[in-house]
Amino acid sequence: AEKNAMNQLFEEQLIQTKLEVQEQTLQNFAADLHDNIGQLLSLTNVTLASVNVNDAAKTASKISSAQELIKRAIKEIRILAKLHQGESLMENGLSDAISQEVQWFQRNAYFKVEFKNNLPDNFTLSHPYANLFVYRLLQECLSNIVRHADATEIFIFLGVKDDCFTMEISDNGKGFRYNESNFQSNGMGINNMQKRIQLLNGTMRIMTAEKKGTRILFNIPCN
Amino acid sequence: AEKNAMNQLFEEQLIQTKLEVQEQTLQNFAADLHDNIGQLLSLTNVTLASVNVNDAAKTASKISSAQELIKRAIKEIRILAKLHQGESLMENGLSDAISQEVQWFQRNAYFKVEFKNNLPDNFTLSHPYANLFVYRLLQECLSNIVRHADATEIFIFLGVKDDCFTMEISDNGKGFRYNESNFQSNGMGINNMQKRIQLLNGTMRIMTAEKKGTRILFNIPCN
Amino acid sequence: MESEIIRIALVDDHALFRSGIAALLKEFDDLMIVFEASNGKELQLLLPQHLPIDVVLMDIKMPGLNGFDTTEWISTHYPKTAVLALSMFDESIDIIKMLKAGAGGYLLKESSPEELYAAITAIHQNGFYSNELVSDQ
Ligand SMILES: Nc1ncnc2c1ncn2[C@@H]1O[C@H](COP(=O)(O)OP(=O)(O)OP(=O)(O)O)[C@@H](O)[C@H]1O
Ligand SMILES: Nc1ncnc2c1ncn2[C@@H]1O[C@H](COP(=O)(O)OP(=O)(O)OP(=O)(O)O)[C@@H](O)[C@H]1O
Ligand SMILES: [K+]
Ligand SMILES: [Mg+2]
Ligand SMILES: [Mg+2]
Ligand SMILES: [Mg+2]
Repeated sequence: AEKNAMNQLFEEQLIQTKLEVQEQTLQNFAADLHDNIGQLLSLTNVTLASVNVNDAAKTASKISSAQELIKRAIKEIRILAKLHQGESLMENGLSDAISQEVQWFQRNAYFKVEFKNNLPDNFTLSHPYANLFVYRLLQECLSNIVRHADATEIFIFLGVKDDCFTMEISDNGKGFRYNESNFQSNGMGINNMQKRIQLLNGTMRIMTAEKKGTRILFNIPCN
Repeated sequence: AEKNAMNQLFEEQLIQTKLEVQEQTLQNFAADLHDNIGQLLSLTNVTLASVNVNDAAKTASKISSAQELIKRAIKEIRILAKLHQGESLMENGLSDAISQEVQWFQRNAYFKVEFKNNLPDNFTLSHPYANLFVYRLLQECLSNIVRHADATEIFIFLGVKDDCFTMEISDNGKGFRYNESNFQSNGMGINNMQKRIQLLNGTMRIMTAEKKGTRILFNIPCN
Repeated sequence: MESEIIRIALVDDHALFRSGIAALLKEFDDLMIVFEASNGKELQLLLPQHLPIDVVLMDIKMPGLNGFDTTEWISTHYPKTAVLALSMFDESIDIIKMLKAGAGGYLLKESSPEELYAAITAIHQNGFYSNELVSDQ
């Protein structure tokens, strides 16, 4: 009976996690589209609008820069569409899924991102839900940094040590008041992270103080 | 206690519905992006590539058509980004949400779509989940038509009659074997629709036969 | 008045967009791009070193300090410097927030160089530039 209750908790969290992953994905998707591709196209338009057809030499060079911009936009659309095909997310393992997320995140160039991935290729956690949970942990941390931290630098580390999966995410932002045993928040992000980490028998440590940046350390037994 | 169980059923279905809506949305999003905006940009690129800068008159007209294409792509990106800001889906009521979905669907032009919307402006069902459920019913029906029906024409009707919300979705496709009291399917779509309709105390009638098209009628009490 | 050079700063986190616009503005003889910044914080460092700046072309969505807060900061500390918002966003709320923060005009990023030029000169001379986006608010 206890095992059953546990399973149900897992199932509930799984479907909630899936929802959150998608919500975040969709938000990122829409924002990226608007920010990146929209701006490339705007610039293309401005460039074309500036053409004076009586100046053949300049016209030629402007047209070729417009073409470069369009090619880049097409390429980004391809990447974007591929990146966000929900189901295939974990197809190539956790390490790949996270790398892709981080790579995309880096392109914004809002932040200096250092990413150190020491996971073996094709690494996956044995519990079938664990990989999605971990992916969501990362998403939540990145989203918190974007929305709350006012940071300029981010450090992400993945590795395995003593049969434990380790993930560390740090930023050099403004930090916040955090007290593990008694944390009140209007948001759900950190609460949900705690719940899922418990289900996986893992630990989450948040080290932060006002104006001192934030460092979050996850440990999850590999089996 | 019974009421509590009912509430829990609703909650479970709500979160499942949200997930499905998003999954569907994400898929449409990626496909549209690729098909629509990708094509506009390819066309722009071809147009620019064909420019001969020594022919000033033609250059001018080609540049202005390239600009038109780009402006359209930018406009679509704006719509797309706005359309998919998850939470705001139902902001302007059910009628608006469905109209947008149908409009978007129509643009693909794979089908001839007739859409008759007799709902009063700002119509919403009183049960807070009902609107999202209905939206998802529509999405599932459209997705089934796209994937299974081999249809060329679609008819969608929305209205209110005898204090009941009515939605009808028909296609002229190949139909299928359906038996309400004993329907076995590998898919979850129709099963889930049945569950949700029950929760809303509504009815769903599927009229279909092989080679005869499919017509689905929903009735949901307004309160 | 005629031959006066308008001194401009360009703030946008999208590097490619920024350099593209800078290149196009250089074609106008009476405009001078004095410096570029990739966000509001950078502008706060650079602006005092390059005074006077007549017009700042201001992006909205930027890391660190966004366009709203940066515009407010300029209005407070450098009231002689005008701000022209140059953004992807066409929503009322963004336009209103920028105008409230002290922007003298609001243009979408896909606007033509002629409109951009017209807006810059109008803002420099009159303190504001009105187009449909602004007058609809
Ligand atoms: N990296 C960070 N830097 C600074 N503050 C942070 C950081 N991460 C979290 N916080 C603070 O902790 C609060 C709680 O975070 P949490 O993720 O639980 O909620 P939220 O992000 O506000 O809302 P939600 O996650 O539900 O969208 C945040 O509102 C923010 O004040
Ligand atoms: N409009 C339609 N035209 C023809 N066949 C249909 C139509 N709608 C449903 N079907 C048939 O009924 C079956 C069951 O549909 P249902 O939506 O339950 O599952 P599915 O679409 O196959 O899978 P899922 O919805 O879980 O992705 C389909 O596989 C298809 O054979
Ligand atoms: K912007
Ligand atoms: Mg959060
Ligand atoms: Mg189906
Ligand atoms: Mg920006």
